[in-house]
Amino acid sequence: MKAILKMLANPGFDLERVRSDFAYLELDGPIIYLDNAATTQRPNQVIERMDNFYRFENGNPLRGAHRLGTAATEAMVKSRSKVAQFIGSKSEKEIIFTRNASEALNIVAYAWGLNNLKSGDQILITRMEHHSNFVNWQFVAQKTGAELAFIELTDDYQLDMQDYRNKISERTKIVAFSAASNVLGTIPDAAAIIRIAKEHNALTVVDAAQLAPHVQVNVQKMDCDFLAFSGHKMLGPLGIGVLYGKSEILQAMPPFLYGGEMIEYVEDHTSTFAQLPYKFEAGTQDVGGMVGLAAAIEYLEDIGLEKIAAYETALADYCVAKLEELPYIEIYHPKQGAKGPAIAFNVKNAHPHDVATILDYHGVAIRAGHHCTQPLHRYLGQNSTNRASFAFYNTKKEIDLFIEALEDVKNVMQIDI
Amino acid sequence: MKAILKMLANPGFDLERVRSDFAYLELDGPIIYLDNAATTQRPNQVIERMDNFYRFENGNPLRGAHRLGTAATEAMVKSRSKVAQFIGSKSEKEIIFTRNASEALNIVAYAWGLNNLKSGDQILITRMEHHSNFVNWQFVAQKTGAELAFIELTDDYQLDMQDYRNKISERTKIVAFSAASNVLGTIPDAAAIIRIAKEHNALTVVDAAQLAPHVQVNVQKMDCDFLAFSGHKMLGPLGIGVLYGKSEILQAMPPFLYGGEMIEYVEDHTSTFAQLPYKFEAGTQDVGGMVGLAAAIEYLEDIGLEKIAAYETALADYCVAKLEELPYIEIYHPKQGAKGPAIAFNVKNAHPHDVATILDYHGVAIRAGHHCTQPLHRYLGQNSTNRASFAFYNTKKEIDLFIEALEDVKNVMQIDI
Amino acid sequence: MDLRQIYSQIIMDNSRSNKYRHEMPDATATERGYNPSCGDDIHLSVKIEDDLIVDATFIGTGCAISQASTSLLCGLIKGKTIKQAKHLIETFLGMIKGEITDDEILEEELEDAIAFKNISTMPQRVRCAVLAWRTLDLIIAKQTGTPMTE
Amino acid sequence: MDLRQIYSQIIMDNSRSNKYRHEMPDATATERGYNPSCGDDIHLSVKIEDDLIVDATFIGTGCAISQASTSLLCGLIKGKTIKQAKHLIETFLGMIKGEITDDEILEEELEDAIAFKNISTMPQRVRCAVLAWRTLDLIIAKQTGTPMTE
Ligand SMILES: Cc1ncc(COP(=O)(O)O)c(C=O)c1O
Ligand SMILES: Cc1ncc(COP(=O)(O)O)c(C=O)c1O
Repeated sequence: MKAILKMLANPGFDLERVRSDFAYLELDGPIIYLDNAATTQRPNQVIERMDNFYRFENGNPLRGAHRLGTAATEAMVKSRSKVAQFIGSKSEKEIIFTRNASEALNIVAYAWGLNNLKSGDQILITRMEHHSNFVNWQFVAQKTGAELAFIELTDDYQLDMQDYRNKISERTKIVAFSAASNVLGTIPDAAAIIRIAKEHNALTVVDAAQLAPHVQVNVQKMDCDFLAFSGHKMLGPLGIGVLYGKSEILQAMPPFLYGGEMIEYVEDHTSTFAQLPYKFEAGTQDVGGMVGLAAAIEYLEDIGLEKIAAYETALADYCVAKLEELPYIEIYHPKQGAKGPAIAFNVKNAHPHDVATILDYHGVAIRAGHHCTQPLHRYLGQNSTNRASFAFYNTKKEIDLFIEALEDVKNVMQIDI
Repeated sequence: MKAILKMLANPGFDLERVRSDFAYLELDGPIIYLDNAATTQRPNQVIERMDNFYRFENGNPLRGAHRLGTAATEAMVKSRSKVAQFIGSKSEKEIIFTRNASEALNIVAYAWGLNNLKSGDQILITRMEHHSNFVNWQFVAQKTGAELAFIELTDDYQLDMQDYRNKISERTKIVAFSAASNVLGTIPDAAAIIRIAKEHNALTVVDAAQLAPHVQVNVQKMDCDFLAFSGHKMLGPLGIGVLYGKSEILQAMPPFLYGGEMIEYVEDHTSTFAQLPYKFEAGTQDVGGMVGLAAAIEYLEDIGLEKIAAYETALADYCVAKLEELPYIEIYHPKQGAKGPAIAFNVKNAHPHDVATILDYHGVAIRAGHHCTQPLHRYLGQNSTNRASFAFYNTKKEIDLFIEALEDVKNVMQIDI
Repeated sequence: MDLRQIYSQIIMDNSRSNKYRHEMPDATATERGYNPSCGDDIHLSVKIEDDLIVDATFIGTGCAISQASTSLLCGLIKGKTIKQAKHLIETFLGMIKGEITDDEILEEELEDAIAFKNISTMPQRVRCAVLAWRTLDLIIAKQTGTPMTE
Repeated sequence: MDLRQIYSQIIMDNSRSNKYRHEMPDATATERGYNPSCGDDIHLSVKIEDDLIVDATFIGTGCAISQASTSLLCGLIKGKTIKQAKHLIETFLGMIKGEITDDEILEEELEDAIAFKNISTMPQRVRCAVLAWRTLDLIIAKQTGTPMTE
């Protein structure tokens, strides 16, 4: 605890300056925003970067025969290299901009899954997947006849690596897993999962929606085949996400969406398609979103991802320690291993939505529900849970106020524990 | 010409005030932006509306158990009703937010086309379709074995209604057409096309990407089955588009993208899906884009779409008249019938890209290329063309400067006509 | 607005009451009501003889608001005619939408269910409060063909 | 920058020259070069005997920049060895990228093709200028296995 408190007092970056970049903190009736796993807030720098694009660099990218078109194209190209560098990709060709992580995972399902899987094959996912890395595979399984199987969890809410080894086989063609759970916080050993998949010649799909905002991702070190994440969960705007794919694999895939920019020659009845990454980006793309995401990455890098991860871990550890002191709280969060700053919990005898409403009344924003993980919640034996999730602009004091507000939940809900 | 000049002098709205809302006009080295069919510029009001959302209303929509989540949900709901009202839809359920028109047209191709067409059926599109309403149907034809056929054009660059009547038959299951050509400007008689399609029990898909910015659309009066458009071509931000579909038809379609928010119950191997419109909106949606689009619509409505259409038509008519005076210019634009403010032309003996570069040097932004209509360009016998396209913030003076700059094209390119 | 106006004693008591919370083997109609976003999930059963709702029970899980609302609904409609029940639905939904505000009318018709009046200030909880009422409305619509209340 | 530095007399003359603009029935290699965004489209043919490029011609359509560049390229490489041609590609691309700026070297090696030096100030036209050079690079890569220039 001492180390945690020290880190919370001295995060190694200027917390007050950081907080002054976030406008929501100026709202009347202060908001303690602990719903960062759903979507983060955006610093002024990100908003201003988008504004500047729309005011002075706005044209249709890739089509421009004039200086605004060129400005927009440059904005797109620079944003793409920023993302490529951020996740350690070999080449900008491997970076496909999507609307969000969900769309990225659908591209893999449609353009790879439907074209490469057949009856007898196995798709292996995990019990803790978000619906966006779950329902897409159900669809592929139903369409192709492939079997959908699940890696289960240990009693400590970690991925059961033994169960994984038992289930993977030569039939397994693809292993799709969340690199950080949006509910439990669990961070499984992605490198090990990918290594084992490779031993069985299975491709790997990493859902990094909850990892990329907190831990430095490196796709080459991970050696994954696909990786997906969303800008809005890491200070970027809504409406922009990323699919990384190894270029050999992307190259071999047919396109997904059809339209402008993704073609090469269009004859009446046949077409050929553009080079990567454009092949997968149909129609006019969201350059406003791209520059916003690039600005968000720059903001994170300016502080430093290691510092961010260390501070966020301290916030989460502190919060867990405080919650554990409350006898009426049940926590769903691993005790061992790596974890992200998301903590699911329930107030005994109180429904999560009532808890969230009462906390909201006290200015504390958390989330209640199944967090798009119904299969995981069935496994937990809970219809729904509460979730507090942190970002580096949160403070120890906010956690203390959150814990205090929980006491009022206990009172209002007349809980007698 | 007198009427045109009168309209250009007195558009019926405060042109100077309007122009002061557009930041790009403050750039050093003024830009005469005549590439509005590619993407428009955005007024400050749209940018500020998005800013305000991101600063003070930002949460994850639909999931919110706290006031920011509620604010984001409200922003989404209000934007959707604004769009529904704008296009005269019966219900918000019929409004699906997409990334752009291209994605909207892909949803129809995938979720309706692949599931309803078979060998022997016919898909009827037109010679002037944008690739986004062309290559998607090629894909469906290839996958299903349905035949892809084309309605050709008249010598006046209009849709050949006789050819349409000749080609449509009981085999025709879907008629997909552009309600305004992005190259020729042609505005075909959508109501007539749809009526004839209905006589043959064919569904209709309207690509309104170039119509919605200029002419008041009413889906109920049109009685189309699907309609698509993009926000960025009508003052809205990039990254947001709309698919309208009749609710009975959308209801009967399977989902397209899978993931969060679009589900109802998720079991291990099967799922049920959310109600319209959510069924077609997987993952966290771009509320920033939605509020921007709603603000854009409000901006257009504040001026009045009829006034906008009348003024833009005058701009285009004036420009055509001026171009016709130049012997070295060839114009691809109908003489008769309704037309939008896009004019394709070529400078004889000069390649469009050289023309565009020289005009850019003079601060005039037009577009050069095939404008995502290779089949149309093959029909025109041109590899590529130049295109000038107008919005209501353009002026007569800008057109005059454009025409002057064309004279320098003639000099630089040493054209002797 | 004070939290205790939402989580009032009436609502807290009714949310935990088991009076109407049980299966009904001889139900004439049962419908499921579900809020996908929050997980409120009820099965509402009624026994209708001629035009009379002779019994109403439910099973389910959900927040205090949804459970209390369902429980109060069962108590209110038991012994009422279908027509009276439909009128109650309209009054309840009218209250939630802020269209019916006269406390005297509301109290007279809805009795303790007037406790939900303040929910209209919490848009994210409205769906919890109306879940049972919409479910009953569906049952009535299926039985009688009456269109559902907006 | 003045427009006439881009659309110089050298470029205008070469863009219209038909000297190298014809089919080559006995070509040893032909490749297509295409800029999808603007429609520049050339077929570059070479006749290679031993290590010597004995002839080079093209057919195609496109802007003045792409056509002049292709024409100049044909004139330059005719009579050169493959190795010399590869060196020319590197010099030309180096000039466009602004990495080689010494006018003396450029003039010496590229002769009239130095006229494209200013194109680096017009990013949207760079692809037009380099199209033929990249196409030739592809031909050489296929013939000799030399990796293509970045
Ligand atoms: C007629 C037409 N249809 C469809 C599109 C595609 O729009 P977007 O690129 O926004 O998807 C465009 C614009 O490029 C267009 O002009
Ligand atoms: C683990 C995980 N995967 C995928 C997603 C989907 O992200 P989005 O909704 O931005 O598509 C989320 C967030 O909702 C998530 O937490």
